Amino acid sequence: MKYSYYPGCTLKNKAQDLDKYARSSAVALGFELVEIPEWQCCGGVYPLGSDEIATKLSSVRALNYAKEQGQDLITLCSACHHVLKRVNDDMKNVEDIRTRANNYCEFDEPYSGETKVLHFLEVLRDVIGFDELAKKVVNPLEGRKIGAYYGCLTLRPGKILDFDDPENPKIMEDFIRALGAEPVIYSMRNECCGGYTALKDPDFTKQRTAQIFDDSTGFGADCLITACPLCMYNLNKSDASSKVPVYYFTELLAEALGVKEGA
Amino acid sequence: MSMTQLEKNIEAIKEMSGSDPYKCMRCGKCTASCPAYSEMDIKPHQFASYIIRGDFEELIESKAAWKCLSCFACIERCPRDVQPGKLVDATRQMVARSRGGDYLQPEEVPALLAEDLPQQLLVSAFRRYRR
Amino acid sequence: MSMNEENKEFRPLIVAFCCNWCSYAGADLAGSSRLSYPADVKIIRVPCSGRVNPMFILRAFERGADGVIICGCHPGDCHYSTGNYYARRRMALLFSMLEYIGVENGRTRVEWCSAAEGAKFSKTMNEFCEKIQSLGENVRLGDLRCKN
Amino acid sequence: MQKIGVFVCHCGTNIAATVDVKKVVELVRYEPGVVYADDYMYMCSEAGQEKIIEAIKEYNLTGLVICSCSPRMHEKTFRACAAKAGLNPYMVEVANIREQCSWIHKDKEEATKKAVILARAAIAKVNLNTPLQEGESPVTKRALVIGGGIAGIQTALDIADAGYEVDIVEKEPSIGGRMSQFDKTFPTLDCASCILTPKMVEVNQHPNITLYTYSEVEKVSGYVGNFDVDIRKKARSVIFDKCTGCGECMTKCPLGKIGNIPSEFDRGLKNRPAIYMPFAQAVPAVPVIDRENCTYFKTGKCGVCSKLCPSKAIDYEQQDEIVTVKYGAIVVATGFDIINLDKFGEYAYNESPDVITSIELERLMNAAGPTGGHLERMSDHKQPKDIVFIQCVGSRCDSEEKGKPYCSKVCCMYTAKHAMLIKDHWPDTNITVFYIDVRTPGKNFDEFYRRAVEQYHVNYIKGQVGKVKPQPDGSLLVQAADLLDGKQINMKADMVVLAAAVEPNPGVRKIATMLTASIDNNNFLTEAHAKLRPVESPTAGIFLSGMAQGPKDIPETVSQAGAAAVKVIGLLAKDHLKTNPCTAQCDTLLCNGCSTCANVCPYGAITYDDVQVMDHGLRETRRVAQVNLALCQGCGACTSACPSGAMDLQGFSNRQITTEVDAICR
Repeated sequence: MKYSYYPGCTLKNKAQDLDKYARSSAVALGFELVEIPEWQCCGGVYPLGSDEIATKLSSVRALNYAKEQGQDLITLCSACHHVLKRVNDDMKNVEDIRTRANNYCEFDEPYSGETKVLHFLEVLRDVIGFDELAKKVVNPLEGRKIGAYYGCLTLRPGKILDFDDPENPKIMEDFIRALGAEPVIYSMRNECCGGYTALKDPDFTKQRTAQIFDDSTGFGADCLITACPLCMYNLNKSDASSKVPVYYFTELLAEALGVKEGA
Repeated sequence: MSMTQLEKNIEAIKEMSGSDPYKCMRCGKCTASCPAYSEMDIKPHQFASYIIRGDFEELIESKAAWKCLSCFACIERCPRDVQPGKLVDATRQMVARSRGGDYLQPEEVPALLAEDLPQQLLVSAFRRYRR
Repeated sequence: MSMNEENKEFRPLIVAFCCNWCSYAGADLAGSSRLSYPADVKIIRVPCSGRVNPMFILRAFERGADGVIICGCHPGDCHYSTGNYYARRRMALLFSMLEYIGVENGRTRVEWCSAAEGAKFSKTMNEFCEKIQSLGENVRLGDLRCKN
Repeated sequence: MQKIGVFVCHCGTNIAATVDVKKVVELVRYEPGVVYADDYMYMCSEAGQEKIIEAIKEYNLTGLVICSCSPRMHEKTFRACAAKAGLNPYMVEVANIREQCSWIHKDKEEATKKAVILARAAIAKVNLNTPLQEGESPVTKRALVIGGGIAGIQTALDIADAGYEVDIVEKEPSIGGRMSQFDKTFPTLDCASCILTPKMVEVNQHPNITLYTYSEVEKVSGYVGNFDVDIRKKARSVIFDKCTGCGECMTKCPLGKIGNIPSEFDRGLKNRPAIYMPFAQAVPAVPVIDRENCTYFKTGKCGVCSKLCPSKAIDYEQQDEIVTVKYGAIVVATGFDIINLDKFGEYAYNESPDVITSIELERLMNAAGPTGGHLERMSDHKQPKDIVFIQCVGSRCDSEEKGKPYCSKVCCMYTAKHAMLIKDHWPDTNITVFYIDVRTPGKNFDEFYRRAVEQYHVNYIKGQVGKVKPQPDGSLLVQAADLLDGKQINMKADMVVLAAAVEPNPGVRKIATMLTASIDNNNFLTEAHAKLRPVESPTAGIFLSGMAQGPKDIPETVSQAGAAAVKVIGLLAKDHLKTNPCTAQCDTLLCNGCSTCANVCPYGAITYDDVQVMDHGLRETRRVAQVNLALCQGCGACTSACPSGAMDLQGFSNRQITTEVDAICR
């Protein structure tokens, strides 16, 4: 199985771990991530004004490329996942945006949201299946109590992203179970870490992440996993991270599949 | 139906934000959900009433728009489909479009940079804080 | 159809067939809720959308109507159980035939509207009027019945 | 040629404000057939009708056009008025210049123009009207009530007390409905079972009432006065006449202890055996076997209940039975349930056993409930000290799939009731209610709510809760905001109670379809007129009672139940009903006997006869359609299906509708 792969700028730089472990795990699980050539940054943020178009074009190009390859489009970064899915929804359902974007891009054939955008976790859940994944695990993470930290961008708005129940998700918990570990469910797992305000208000993000650590460790988590480079950054800025490490979910996946070393 | 000037202005905000402030019933679920509550001088549920009253200047002057985390919790939970987060985004746009008043200047950036700062953060901050 | 002397802009002539049980009551509700739609729409009350004979629609186009809309109860809610299903199938055929002879598909429409959907009725009529307005004046069908 | 009188109503300023009534009169005066035209302030008033009667007599009018409100409003009035003056009532047409003209248009010139056109269409139609005679059909003097909650019980009792026979069909094993689950009722804090149980017993013993419990309506045909209804009596697996209700089977059913079958009546807070009565005071006091869970039905082994039953009442072989009964009137009293809360994950209802709905709280406080009336947390069975109530969960929502757009109406009051009852029993409990608005219209209602605040010191905070967060220590952290004080609140609670929105019983859509009764977007049954005919469906012979029509509390439900009963009695008191004369007619000269019309007729009203006809001087025998006027309901499906134009509908004939089209397109 081949997928078009949109890594995004952060995965090429500060979040290389998220990327490389995903690639090695994909090989172990028998599917291929084909990085799309000349991808451009998604912008990190879905455009603020519903009448904006220029800021959506980079996503549209990536989506259209995948369509031309006849492949689903995979992302790992929560921000890219968020932006690509929302832009794709616009292209599918908002006539005005679709027309203007197509007029600008002049593809051979107009793009109207045909590509299916999948988060890497969705591939594990919906294509491979967590039961199958569990069978491929060679180093089960037994005895570990792992808290999934979802953050905001993967889940909301739930109707458009259609990733999981935005208030009580379970995809990462099922993932943790498949790796042989015990998921820790805590209510801060879908609350914001403070996001991009870390740039100007780092103290505020520290308050937020402290609450996340308090809640998750209160329920017994010994480490956290995330799919978002920004959450990772903010969580790691917290003092608590020295005792409760934070991993990209792909790192634990690679570890369980026994492909971490070679990655 | 003919409209007052205020209604026309609000109509423009509706277009830009994709959110209808008149639908708000002041239940405050957005404000209850808001993780940045303590930082915001105008609370999420007040955005609709400020717009309906036409107090655009006060919105533009406020720091609330820059404190919103864009976490979409209010958008997800709003029972009236007002989705206050969209009105916050519209306010940011009003600032940028009406007066070019960006909240983040490029000159500030080097001082704010940390070694391990992910690109995603910089890109998002620029998008959120500037035109 | 000309309005007063100064104002010669195109105003469409629209005939709406509404069933007595759902959509006519929906139109009444739109009225008592003061949900406006253009005066170009004139409603004819029929017992059921299944009563609307294709001849009525042809007649309307023959006499200069620019659009015809048939409103009935929602599928499954017909007061007479099945009338709206027959109407739907009959109209699908008629409309494709009408398009063939030059009456665009946008000029004909079937819509379901319950007695509780005053807002939907008004919205539908506004949309339909806008559509007809954008299509402009209709071709006029000739009376092809045998003439003695 | 007709002699038509046109009467244009001002309706105060309702019409006259946007339609130039005088101008309409002037413009229609010279329409073909019109011999008289006039206007009046209120045409439907005594004086207005007098005016019409005088004009009929003075000008020998043969047809009337009334330009006024919707014919759905006053067509009957004006027809009766015509009849008084000796004119056939079906010579009256109404041009709807209020609901469909003056009320929706602002421009006076435009509205006037449209009113004239609508009047012309009506005049053109009346020119082709013919006098019609109403037929008669007999009335079956028996009523059916669907639903055995307080609404159905009260309706049935009122009808039965008036001397008519009533059947109640209830899908659960017992009557009693939602009210039987409640602990106390507002605003007087009567014990719900104390006031309901006697009524349930009365229903059971009433000579005029027949109960079909554990039964469902399967099929409905016929029309007002003459409905045929198939009722499916689901197999109870217990022989009704032999069972003494001793309860031995229920206490000994092995699944009672180990079965994990959640009790529907106790909202899953307790388990029940496979052979069960929903609650101790059930009526009838005859258990049923839940065949899906019963070990005997699943594996063929067990049979404990059968062996132990002292009266040999268990019958595993029992089959569903279908009975067909004739009724003159049907009352829908199918009640409500609360919405599914899966879409409100932020309140952790599915995550924490200590987040409960109000109905669950009713069970927890009920002496006959799963905890014997002791309020406790389901997680650790400790008595909660801090309780938070969240109002409007799923009510007043605008988002498409999450909740309901309406106010559920009962939550503000029952929450005040819950708060006071809890404080009465356990005064050291802290109670906080998060509300959006407190809505207490009703006699002694606001006083009741104020008592909760002033005497019981219940803490009311304006602001919807954002999230309920289960904490590591087992408590719940309620994240909210006090909008009036401008504070975000993080409050610890031991228990959270959600006032979930009410919705019509999910089965009502199927029933409404069978009855061809209209239903709104929220699955509430529509009334014939929101103000003037609130307990009747637009479909003749169908009446509405209780929550099935819209959110309402018990006092209102009981009043509406009585009102529905009066309407039913009024119908059953008649020996005959006038039938709609607007029926189909077949022109035997044009009919070619193709059977197309019979195939589309929903009432089976069309049969075929061989008749002798004279065609161009030739006598021949033809197979032609015949309409049974007693069965025809006047839908006109046959008329549009008829390929030869032989079928026509009286009152809405092809020529009449065509002439209306012509008048509009003139």
